[in-house]
Amino acid sequence: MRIAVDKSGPFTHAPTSVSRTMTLVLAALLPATLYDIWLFGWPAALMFLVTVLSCVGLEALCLYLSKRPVGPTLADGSAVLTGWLLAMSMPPWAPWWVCFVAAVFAICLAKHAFGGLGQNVFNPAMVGRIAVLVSFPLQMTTFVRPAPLGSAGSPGLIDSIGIIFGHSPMLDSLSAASALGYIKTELSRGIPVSQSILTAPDLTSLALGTHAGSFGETSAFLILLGGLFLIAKRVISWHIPVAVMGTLFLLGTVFSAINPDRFTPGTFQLLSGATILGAFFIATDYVTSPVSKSGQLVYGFGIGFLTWVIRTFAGYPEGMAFAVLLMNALTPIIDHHIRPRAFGRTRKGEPLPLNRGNK
Amino acid sequence: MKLFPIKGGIHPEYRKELTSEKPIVALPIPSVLYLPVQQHMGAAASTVVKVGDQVLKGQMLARGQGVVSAPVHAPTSGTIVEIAERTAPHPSGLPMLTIVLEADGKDRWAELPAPIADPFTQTTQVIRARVGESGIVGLGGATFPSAVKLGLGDKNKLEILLLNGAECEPYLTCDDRVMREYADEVIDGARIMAHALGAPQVVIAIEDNKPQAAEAMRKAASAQPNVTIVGVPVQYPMGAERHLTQAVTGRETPARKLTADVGVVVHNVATARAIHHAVRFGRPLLSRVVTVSGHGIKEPKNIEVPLGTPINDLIGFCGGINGKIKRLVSGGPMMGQPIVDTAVPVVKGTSGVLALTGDEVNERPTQPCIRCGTCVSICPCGLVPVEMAALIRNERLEDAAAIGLQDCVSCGSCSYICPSYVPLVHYFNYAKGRLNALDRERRKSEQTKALVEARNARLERIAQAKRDAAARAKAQSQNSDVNKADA
Amino acid sequence: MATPYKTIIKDGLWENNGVIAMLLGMCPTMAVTTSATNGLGLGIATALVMAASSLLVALFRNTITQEVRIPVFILIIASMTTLVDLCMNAWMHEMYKVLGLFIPLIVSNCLPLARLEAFAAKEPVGRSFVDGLFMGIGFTLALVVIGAIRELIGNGTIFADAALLLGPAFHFMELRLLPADTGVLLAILPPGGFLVTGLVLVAKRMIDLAAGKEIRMAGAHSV
Amino acid sequence: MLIAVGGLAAMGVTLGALLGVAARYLAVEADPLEAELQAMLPGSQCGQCGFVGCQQFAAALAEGHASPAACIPGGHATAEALAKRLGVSLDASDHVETGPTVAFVNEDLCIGCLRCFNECGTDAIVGAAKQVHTVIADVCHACGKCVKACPTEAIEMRPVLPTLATWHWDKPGAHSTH
Amino acid sequence: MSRATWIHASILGAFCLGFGIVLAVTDQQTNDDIKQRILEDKERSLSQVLPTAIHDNSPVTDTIILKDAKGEDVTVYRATKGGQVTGVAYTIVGTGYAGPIRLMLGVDAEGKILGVRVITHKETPGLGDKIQVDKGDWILRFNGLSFANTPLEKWKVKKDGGQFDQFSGATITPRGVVGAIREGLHFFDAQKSKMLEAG
Repeated sequence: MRIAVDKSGPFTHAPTSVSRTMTLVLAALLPATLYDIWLFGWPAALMFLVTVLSCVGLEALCLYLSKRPVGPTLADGSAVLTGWLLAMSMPPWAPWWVCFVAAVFAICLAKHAFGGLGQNVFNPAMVGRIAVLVSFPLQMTTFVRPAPLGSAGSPGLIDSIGIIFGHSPMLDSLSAASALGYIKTELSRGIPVSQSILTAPDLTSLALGTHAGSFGETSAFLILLGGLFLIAKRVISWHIPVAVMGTLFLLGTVFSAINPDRFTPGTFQLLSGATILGAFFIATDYVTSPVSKSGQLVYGFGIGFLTWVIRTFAGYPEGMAFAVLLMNALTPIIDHHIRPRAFGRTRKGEPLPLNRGNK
Repeated sequence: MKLFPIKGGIHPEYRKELTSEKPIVALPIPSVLYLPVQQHMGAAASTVVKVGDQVLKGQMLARGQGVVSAPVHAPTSGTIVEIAERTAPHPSGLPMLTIVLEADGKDRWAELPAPIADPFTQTTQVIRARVGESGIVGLGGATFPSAVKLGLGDKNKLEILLLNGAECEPYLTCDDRVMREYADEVIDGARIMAHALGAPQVVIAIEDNKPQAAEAMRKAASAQPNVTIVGVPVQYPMGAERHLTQAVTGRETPARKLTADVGVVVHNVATARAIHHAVRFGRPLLSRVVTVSGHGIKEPKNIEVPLGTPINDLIGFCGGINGKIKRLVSGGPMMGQPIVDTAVPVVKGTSGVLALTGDEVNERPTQPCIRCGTCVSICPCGLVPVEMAALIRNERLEDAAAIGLQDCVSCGSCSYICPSYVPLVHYFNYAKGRLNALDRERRKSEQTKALVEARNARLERIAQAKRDAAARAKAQSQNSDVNKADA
Repeated sequence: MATPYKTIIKDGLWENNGVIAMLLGMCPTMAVTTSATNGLGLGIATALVMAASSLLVALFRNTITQEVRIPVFILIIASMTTLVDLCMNAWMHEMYKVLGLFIPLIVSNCLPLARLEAFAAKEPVGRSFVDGLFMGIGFTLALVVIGAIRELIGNGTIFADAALLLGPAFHFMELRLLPADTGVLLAILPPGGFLVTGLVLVAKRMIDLAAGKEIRMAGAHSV
Repeated sequence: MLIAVGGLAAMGVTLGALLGVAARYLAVEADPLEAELQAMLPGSQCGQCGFVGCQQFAAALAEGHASPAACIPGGHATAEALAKRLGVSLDASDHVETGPTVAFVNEDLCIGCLRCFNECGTDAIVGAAKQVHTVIADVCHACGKCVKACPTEAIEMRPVLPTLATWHWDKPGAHSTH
Repeated sequence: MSRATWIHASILGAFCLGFGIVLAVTDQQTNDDIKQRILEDKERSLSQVLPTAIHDNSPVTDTIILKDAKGEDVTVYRATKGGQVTGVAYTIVGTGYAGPIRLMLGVDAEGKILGVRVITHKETPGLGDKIQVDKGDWILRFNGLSFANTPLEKWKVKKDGGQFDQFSGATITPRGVVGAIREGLHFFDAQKSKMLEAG
């Protein structure tokens, strides 16, 4: 019997796959998402659907245009995940066209213009978010107070269609600033942080989401659980989340101790502005983060540092998305300069001296 | 004994239960044996018999050539019927000079070298010579001539002979069975080797998933104070020489050095047994234990197989192929090689024959890499497979080499774990081969240049000589003219 | 040696277009293309400078020695730019108010220098003038296209304020195609310049590909 | 105003003079790149690159008029070295991978005329007048000059087949089956 | 120096001289026009906050320099009619979301606002830039207001308890503008006598 040989070993393979990884991430996001939809009612559900479906539809379109197999590639779940994360970063009642434009930037520009899955330099969801944040600052900074499904303030399905698809202006009375936005506004009119933080949502409220904010910001606790689930399932490692949150917490705590009137405390930094979503789900995006563990620590530190700098000193109150994109740009450089130490070699790549660890 | 962690690695599905409880059975001598002249690393052996010769069991058929080589012996008595190029047990399917021996069924022994009565009073040279003439090579799969490796004590001060009983490859149980059933022989062989190497201590490392083997070995070694049995964690590729050394001693072998440079020599347990036979009984290496396994084999077995037995016979002995198989592999599923033709023989390095079904192989089309970095975190050599593969895909082989391609031991962990099913190791194998080819080309180009220069210089010398001769002739004729005029 | 006029014109407008084929002069391209009108204005100014400097260089091409040619070229471009700057300021003040900031940028635009080196220094006066002029017009076209796209996406208008640049007779050019305040602002912010320029490059390649041409990869020199 | 104009003119004169001096003293003699490239070539003057000889090919390379992959006897290794020195990337399509070849003498046709013997730059052909010639495969660098020189078409270039020592895995995806 | 060197020097020198002269001549020719244009520009922008009807002078040239509350120099442009000061205009600076907002404030002799215009700002396009007159009429609502007809405590945005609308999505920009105008009126009150002194 002669057998054709087309492949060298190994001749066994772990039962892993890209779609399995993506499914696990989606599963980790599910509780937080359901909670958020409950919290913000029908409009939020519609916003979520529009965003995810736009991403999937555009992915199919891009695949079709680039003459690649549509079905199998869609099945990897990456478009759903991008759409999902994008929705998590939007205000809960964002109009449909904002969601759609964000999806265009995320899928067509950030992902497919670079060559599709695995080729993109920047995190597609964050590119989408930044593009609409910069383009439609009004819509992207109008947050509503939570009004759980069934409560008095929660609009019905028909009204919700009007809110998301129509031009019904959102009632100003419903809108509120996000916690970080509030602090920043107050600071700009001369009210010190130490004072405004008393009127800002407290930590429990931040953790449970009983305040205005983006989709992924208002379910910090469930997002954290999802993130821990991913670490337990070894889908992500602890390096990036810990580096991001550790840096942010440390900077917040140290500077708040130095000048509590100017800087917000570390705990506040951690729980506000979708820090946890960013640390566990956004910054850990495989494609756009470094591959080595030590590189991931540097990358996470960079995100934490930049987030803090942007939140504290720059024009936008939330800085995570910008920080992620900036560090995405550095990922190839980090990967180039920070490699694991090869067996039998020094960090510089020279063979180890002979008597090291010997005798 | 204190153990040290090794970096990375994977936990594949081992599936050793298929054969781990199957005692070693001897294969009846096949009617025809095919003995390639190169079953080891190094130079091919040169045949010392001719077609038509009657040979006896244990008689040398081909002699080792040079320092790194090994002879080939007749596994049974019979007639040499052919010496020709036949398909080699190699993934290329290219031919190799093969001695074909038709067994006479009598299995008559040749006159063997006298047993070395007390090897511990003999010099290293005596033992090495015996091991060398017995054709013993590393039976773990690397097939490096053992005699050469036993000489490492000459230059290095060795402390430990590390006997590799890790057997970290899935499916394979041949070493496990050898340790369980021939523990005394293994321990004796190990002690002889330690003596030859001048290593005061013998450590036998066995992965924790083989408790019976460890127990058997411990019992056999109980009387030997300098022999220690250690259980090492189940972690592929624990059995890789450098990694096992690090796990047991904490010593990291520098790149481009040998474990001997850190005072450790690693040999396989089956090699130790073969050395025991060679030294104590003068028997050359004629057979080895092979695990025939996989869900594609009807009755998986551990078999003591005469070298040169066609794989067909082996499969037949195990009841044949069961259903549809996806891959036929020689060795383990991680580092083994595909079998191109079932007519190829079992050779010294064949530790297993695996018939794997589609479910076991779990092969899927390659998807785009998502840079998940798993290959980086599991690489036991600390390399960045994802980047090396990307460079190789773009034919940037030198750049891939610059970031450690040659440090890769082809353990297969990265390919195994990749969620996108990128054939990473295949890329590395391609690149290593291609770089070697380029190196040959470069040497040839240099050689060509030297030859061209030499030739030009020679032609120039000839031309110069001609010119000189012509000038001389002219001068002479002028002289003679003058002379004539004078006259 | 003399290149046919037809080739010169085709090169300038499309084949070898300064922006979308040679990727030269990216700095002014990014800076001024927030609207079609701005693109048009700077384009015209650049075309004037290029035509005049090409003419002058071709005129003196046999006088200028190799060693000092670069300083002389730069001197000529700088002088022409200053001339245009002064004249515009004095006599086309409305246009100057829109473009004033960008006109000195023409000096640092590497497209004029590139054409002087590559063309005007070697070819006769007439051809050099046409080359400079059409390279300039090609530059203008590219800027107008990029500007129009950015303006349309970002602001919903095309040629807004064209009358300020060209005179009241050109009010008809000012179109509003989308309702106010619905534009994707990103397009008129700096990143939008890169994105839209990239898309225009893609479009050119796709057109060339569709026409069965071989795609040449331009070395990206940008100033 | 006069001062400005005068200053500009004076600056022009000074800088012009400086450039003139610099042009004299900093002049680069010949192109050192060309010599360096030529040193990398096999030097067998086989002409398969389309140029008269290795020196001309090196000159063309230095000016960017030739592909580094054009040197057939040099093979892929030389092509890569040249490309690296020139700072260009070696496009896979530049190099038509015909695989290595070696000259082979058909002994039935060889008349022992010595013409190929005289052509061979590396002395890879052995033979004497009226004797059948043979090629030492290891030394042959596949320049093909002997094929042209042979009056009886007794020499042909044959592909070098892989052996167990030289075989290696193909690039993944290069062929669907082996 | 060799002959060649002199040739290079003279070529470059000649070009420098030639173009230097050309530029000098052009500069001469355009100088007056340019000055005139710049004057016109300033007049036009001042005319938005000092209507031409209320003056017969050129406010651009009729300036005095006064010190504001922080002790910094402020150039005050004065509109006069028949020798009487009918209005003044000066630059005020407010703190916006993304940096200072510079505005030109025109006030008549009674302290009533004639007009306010933004000169420069860095506010978010599409959000804070509604203070520009070409992006919305928000800035026009200050016309005619003064401390006399609007009590001091009402000079705030609604959110802070005042009477001025913020526009949706932006509070900080209007707050900065309102604050700047309030300070500007204080400045007028403080320096009224000096401003209205007949020139």
